[in-house]
Amino acid sequence: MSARADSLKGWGFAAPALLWTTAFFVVPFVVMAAMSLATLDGRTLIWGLHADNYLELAEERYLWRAVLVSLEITATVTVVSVVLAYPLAWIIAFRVPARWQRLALLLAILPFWTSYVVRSYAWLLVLAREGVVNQTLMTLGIVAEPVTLANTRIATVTGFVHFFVMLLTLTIYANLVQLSPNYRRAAMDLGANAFQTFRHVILPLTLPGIATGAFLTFVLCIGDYITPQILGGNTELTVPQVIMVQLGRRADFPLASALAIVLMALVTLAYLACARWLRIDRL
Amino acid sequence: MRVLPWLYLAAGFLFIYLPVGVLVLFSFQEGTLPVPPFEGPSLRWYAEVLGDDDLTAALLNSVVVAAGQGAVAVTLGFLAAYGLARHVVPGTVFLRALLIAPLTVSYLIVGLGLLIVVQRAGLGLSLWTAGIGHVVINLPICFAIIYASMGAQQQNAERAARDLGAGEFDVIRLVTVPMLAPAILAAYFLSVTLSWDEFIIAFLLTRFEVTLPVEIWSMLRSGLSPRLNAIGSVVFLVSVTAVVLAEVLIFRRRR
Amino acid sequence: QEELNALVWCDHTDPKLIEPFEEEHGVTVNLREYEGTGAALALLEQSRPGDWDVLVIDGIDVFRAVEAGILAPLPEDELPEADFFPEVVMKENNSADGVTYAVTEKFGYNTISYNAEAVDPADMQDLSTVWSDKYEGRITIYDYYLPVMGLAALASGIDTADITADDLETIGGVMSDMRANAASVAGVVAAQTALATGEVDIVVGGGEWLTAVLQEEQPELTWTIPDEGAVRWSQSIGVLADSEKPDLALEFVKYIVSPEGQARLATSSCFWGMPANMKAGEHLTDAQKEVLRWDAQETYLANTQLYPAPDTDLDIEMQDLWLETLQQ
Amino acid sequence: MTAPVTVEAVTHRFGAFAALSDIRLEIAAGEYVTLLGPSGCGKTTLLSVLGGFLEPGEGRVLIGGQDMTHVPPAKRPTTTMFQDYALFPHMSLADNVAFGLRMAGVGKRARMSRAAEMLALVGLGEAGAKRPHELSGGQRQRVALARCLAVEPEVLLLDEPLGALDLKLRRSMQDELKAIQRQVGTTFVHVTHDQEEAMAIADRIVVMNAGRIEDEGAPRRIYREPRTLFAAGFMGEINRIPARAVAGRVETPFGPLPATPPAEGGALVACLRPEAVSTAPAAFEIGPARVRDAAFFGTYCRAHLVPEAAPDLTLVAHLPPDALPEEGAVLTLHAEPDALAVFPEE
Amino acid sequence: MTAPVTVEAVTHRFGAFAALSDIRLEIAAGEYVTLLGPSGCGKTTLLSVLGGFLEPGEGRVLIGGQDMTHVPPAKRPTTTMFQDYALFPHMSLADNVAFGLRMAGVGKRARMSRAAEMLALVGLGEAGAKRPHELSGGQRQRVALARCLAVEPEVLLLDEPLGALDLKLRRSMQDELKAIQRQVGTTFVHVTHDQEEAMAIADRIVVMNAGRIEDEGAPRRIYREPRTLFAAGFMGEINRIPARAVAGRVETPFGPLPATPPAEGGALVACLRPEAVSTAPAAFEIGPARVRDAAFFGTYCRAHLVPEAAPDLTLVAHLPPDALPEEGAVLTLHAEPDALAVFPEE
Ligand SMILES: Nc1ncnc2c1ncn2[C@@H]1O[C@H](COP(=O)(O)OP(=O)(O)OP(=O)(O)O)[C@@H](O)[C@H]1O
Ligand SMILES: Nc1ncnc2c1ncn2[C@@H]1O[C@H](COP(=O)(O)OP(=O)(O)OP(=O)(O)O)[C@@H](O)[C@H]1O
Ligand SMILES: NCCCCNCCCN
Ligand SMILES: [Mg+2]
Ligand SMILES: [Mg+2]
Repeated sequence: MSARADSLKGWGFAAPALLWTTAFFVVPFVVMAAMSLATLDGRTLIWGLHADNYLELAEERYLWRAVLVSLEITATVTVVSVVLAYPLAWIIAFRVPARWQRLALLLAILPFWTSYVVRSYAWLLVLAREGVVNQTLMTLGIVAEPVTLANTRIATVTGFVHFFVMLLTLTIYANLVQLSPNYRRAAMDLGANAFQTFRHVILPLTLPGIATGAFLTFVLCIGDYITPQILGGNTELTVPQVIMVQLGRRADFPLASALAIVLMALVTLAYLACARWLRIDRL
Repeated sequence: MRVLPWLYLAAGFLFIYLPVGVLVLFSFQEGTLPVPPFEGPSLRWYAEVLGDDDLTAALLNSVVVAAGQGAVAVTLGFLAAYGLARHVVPGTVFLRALLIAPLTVSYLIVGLGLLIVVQRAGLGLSLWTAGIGHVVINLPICFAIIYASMGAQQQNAERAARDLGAGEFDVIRLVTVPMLAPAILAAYFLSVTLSWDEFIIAFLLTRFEVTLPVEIWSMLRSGLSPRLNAIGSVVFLVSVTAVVLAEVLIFRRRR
Repeated sequence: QEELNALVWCDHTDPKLIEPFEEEHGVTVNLREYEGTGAALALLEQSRPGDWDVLVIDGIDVFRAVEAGILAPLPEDELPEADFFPEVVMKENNSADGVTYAVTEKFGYNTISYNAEAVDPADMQDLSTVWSDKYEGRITIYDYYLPVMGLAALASGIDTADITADDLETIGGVMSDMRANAASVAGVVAAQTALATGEVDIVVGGGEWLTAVLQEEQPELTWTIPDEGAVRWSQSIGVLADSEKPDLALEFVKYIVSPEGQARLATSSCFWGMPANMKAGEHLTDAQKEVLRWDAQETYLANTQLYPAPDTDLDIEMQDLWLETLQQ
Repeated sequence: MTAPVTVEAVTHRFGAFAALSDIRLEIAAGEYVTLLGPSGCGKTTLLSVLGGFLEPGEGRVLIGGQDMTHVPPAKRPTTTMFQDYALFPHMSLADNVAFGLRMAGVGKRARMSRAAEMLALVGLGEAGAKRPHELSGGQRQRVALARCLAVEPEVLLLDEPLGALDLKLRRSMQDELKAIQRQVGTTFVHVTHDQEEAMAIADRIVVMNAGRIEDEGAPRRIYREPRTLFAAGFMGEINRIPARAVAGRVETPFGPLPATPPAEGGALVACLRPEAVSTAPAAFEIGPARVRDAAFFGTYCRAHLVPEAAPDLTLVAHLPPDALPEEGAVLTLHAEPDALAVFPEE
Repeated sequence: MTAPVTVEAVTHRFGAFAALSDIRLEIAAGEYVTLLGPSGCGKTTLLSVLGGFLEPGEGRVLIGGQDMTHVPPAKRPTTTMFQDYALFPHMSLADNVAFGLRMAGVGKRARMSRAAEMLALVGLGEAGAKRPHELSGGQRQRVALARCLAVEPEVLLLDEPLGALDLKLRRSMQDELKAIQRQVGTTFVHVTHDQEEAMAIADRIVVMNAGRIEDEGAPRRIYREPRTLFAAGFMGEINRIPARAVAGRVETPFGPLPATPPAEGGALVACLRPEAVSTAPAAFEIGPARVRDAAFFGTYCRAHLVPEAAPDLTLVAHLPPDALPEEGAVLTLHAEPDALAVFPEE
């Protein structure tokens, strides 16, 4: 078969997927980008190259605050999740006996098979003034009065961290176990203690896995609407919440589109920040 | 020092199970509020949930959308992976990046983009449009999983089949698909899971018939109630059963 | 089977309300809920003609729908307006140039809900003490800008009907105080949760629609209309101009304003509220009437003002101010 | 079924890199040829060109006298046995072996009986219902062979068929492969990088290097009288003795060699195999040499020796296994002159 | 730095499976010992016990006279070189080699100069700044060795250090390994399943099978006079000639052997290495045999022969390389009687 015929066949097989992605992802994205440059006069949409939405973004405090809030929450969630998940993955990979590891991972995933919406709602119950956490804290005498946890940023972050700890535990675990055990042995054999082995050998070798997991966390977290909406108490709005307000209450598609483009830009920045270590096709 | 890891592990699992535990516990609440003190146990909310037509309809919709979009995503993903892995296509790197791209974009953006286009095109919103959106987000995952498993071993088996006189269709049917069955099943399973739990795209792209997460969302907006705990517990139970079955039937066999 | 598509507030999605109609007429009623007139108008604008048959809309916004030409005239004589509480018939809202386009179906109050065991009920009679430092962190604000801004206007002595762009600064100042002492801004369920679980003790913008469903278990959760008055909401229902099933749509409207329909709507699962039709009282239990405070309506109607009804530009400014306050 | 193969001036490039350069080769019907060469020299590429998996950039391939250059694998009278065997893991052995016949439209009964016959030929007559993963490496290889033979190819192409086996199994599979080839008479083209394997099995060895054919001929000829220094080195261990061409003679540190120098003036290398170094007297005298170390290798003792005439040089010698030379001992070494092959320095 | 190693009655079980059974072994300081045996026989397990990666279920390990059974790897005077080398891919070669010293708190300057020294020792003096992925397999192995040597272990443990290399490189690395061991004097324990490697490099070979030691001793002794049939077979190709003990003599199809039978009455096997079969006259006469096939192997011709006295048997013989015996020719075969080792049939 000639190279040409071969490549034509390849195109043929890939065509449906490429068409799908183009029609339902690329085209909508381009239309959305164009929409972000349109403007609303009353309820009439005016296409064109208007910077109105982006200018409004700079001017309206609640809009750029939303960007800041989103970034703060996402950064906190990413860091906290990685820091909590790494030891968990480590313990499952190296302390739990091999034949129990699969079970441990399965057990870690199971709670995430409740619906996402329901899970956030469940955190609301847990963090309520009369919820389990407050009751425990008071029984233990740590606090005298119930603490306000629900409807705060703490609640949003907790809800997110809950999900991403699981996700990152899986990715980091996968990275840890695919390392040849001989790296650890070699380091120990050369006199490194457990911490040194971690610090000088395991951590650098798992950095790509961490970067990939952290990026995934960033993407999913910054674009999520449910968790801040249910748990955040609306005292501060994230970008997706503001987008949904624009859509649901005003149908201001141009402004919503501009916000979506901003969200996209943030993700791209995050991507560039960890591109060195990332293998996107392994996500 | 020795117990520290186990304590951490226990704490980790406590954290992971805390909301689910509370959710399930208060699904048996007798009273109308799913907060302490616990009164019960009672099955009244389960009875109510199972008798709710909207919920059962939404549940069915979710199953149909998840299964259907999964089939489309896996089929398209498989064909693309096969085309790009087994034929020399110029610009493969770019095409792969294009196919993977939706993975790096928030669901909200995918949903918003599609919403705008569907409305501009004057089409109606329905379970179909939600399904289309779900394929967009799951196609990259299916493609990546299947593409990654198209290793040299498979390739040699395919070449051997061609060498023995099989046409391309026979090669795919008799060799490629059966050999990739574990990866294909895993991709299907994952995309069904993601669709099953997806909210924002389903919310933006449906109208009257909605999927379960959207239905639960509107229940949530209309009042705090152990009904939600009950429906959440039921979903949990069904999903866990599905996972365990899949684990036993699909993934056990792989090893 | 014939289908009827209705764009509604969430109280219409209760099967107990819809199913009797569906059975009687052998049809399916598809419901899509929304919150906020802007969203409804946008949704209609982006739909294809004929997609929708029935619209439920805030009473004060009917004129906007009429101006947009999306509502069909209603045969006044077929509607039992004579049985309505006179204050809520609101002819001037529901008609234009002598043609009736909508009919009031339900009303209630956005005012102050609170936990009587945790706050001093006397404080709740004065809006300035409601959101004072005394209750810092014990307050939730209902997440709908119109009633809350209406309350803020009342607290500043501005009538809701008279709000102009110039008043926004004053209103914004009041809301800023309110927000500073609030723990959260919450939708229906979150507000209910917060109040029921003791998360907060006061919901600004609350009312019967918030606490009625909790009455049985937590009688300490109650509501009041403060001395400055409160905001009254009302919903109207109408038929869309390009409906392809105007007759069935009219039947639906008639069902909703009939005494049976009204009773079911008043006590629907999403939120309770007063029926416009007084005859609905015959279909309500005494307990239900008690919760709805049936007998106090005369006073309440006198002490409350309708939602603010901004035009499009003012509406956008008010929404921006609202979001601005949330993000403060 | 058997056919001759002709490769005419085949060149193939991957990008700018020439994996095959002007390959010309004649293989007779029924011959057993091995392609031998280091990793990356183009063996697999050449085999792929023969099998039809790769269209060469230039040149032609004739099989049974017919131009097959652009014929796809399925239509060629060749079958390839892959290094990893490429058995279909989801099919029974019988289904694997019958696959080619199934594709040719042979009925179920007929192809199953033929598969059983082929499995019997390779000594797995009873195992038709098993799956490949239940077999050992050697057994898998036999199934792969049976699968190839079932379609009665005229030319069988084998890509490092024994590469995955351990040494012992490898030697015994070599014997079997050769025996089967004798029985069926098919032309075999067998790729390997193991010179012992090539020598053990081939009628003719084709030594490749960097996309070119360096030497080709009978194993013995190539081992004893390689055409190039590369071939000499690749066929087995050699001692490289520096030499120069002086007045039509080859001068070495150990005296002149009775060979004609391949090039005048330049530096030369005289190659001597370790087993050609001997302590028994022979015509070419290397002279006394000190044993640096020696180890027993079963069939011989392998010693490193530093000759007094050229103290920079270390010679490797395979000496008789009876007596392990002691470290530091001085032996007098000799070699037959015709055991020394002379090449220009590269 | 060097130390003796003593393994005292070590037994180790994985679940119910005994990977090591009652292993007893004395290794002298500075000795080069190889553990040789088939896959799964427990070589790696034994090495892990020595290195401290595994605590044996029973028995003790003494290094330099001290009980080390429960001492962790970091505290043992041993270093292990892993089969996959386990070089840290994110560090330069110099950092890899200096790692052990860094862990020991040696200052940067001192450890870098020592690393450079070690790299020079293994012939990679210039490459300190490179990363492992830039090296060939053979070079990586040298870095791994340098990394181990940098910490001056008393005992160096090597797990199939040459397993990943091709034959040629392997042979040259063997020489190097041995040379370095001579230079540093450290005790080497080297795991392999390649008998040629073991013979080439070891002072002493320990042949293992199924968790036990089958034989141990100098390479030559083990090759020539193995203690067990397993050791005989594992050390190289053998002809197994059925025999029986009759009246205190060993009877074979080719006549009696002057050996004392190891057991009365039972079936015996007389083992004869292919290279011990010769056409030159010797005391034990095998008699005429027909050549089934023969191939040239460079240093010898390998022939399969069917002896007339035992037509069921096929003997493998390594005959001189000068003349390839023709198929069907009849040769008269002999062997020295002491080249035949007799064992009870297993
Ligand atoms: N598809 C390809 N693209 C680019 N270069 C290739 C490709 N296939 C092979 N090569 C290069 O061509 C050369 C010859 O490869 P080939 O596979 O024929 O080697 P080989 O002799 O079979 O080696 P080995 O013994 O390692 O299998 C190698 O240098 C290889 O890197
Ligand atoms: N962690 C383990 N759990 C159970 N069995 C094991 C474990 N490690 C090794 N074994 C078994 O113990 C036996 C000896 O293993 P070991 O790795 O020592 O063999 P080996 O001689 O090094 O083999 P190879 O040459 O294949 O590396 C094998 O049968 C192996 O299957
Ligand atoms: N969906 C929540 C409704 C809460 C009550 N507000 C009524 C406004 C009437 N249009
Ligand atoms: Mg190759
Ligand atoms: Mg091992």
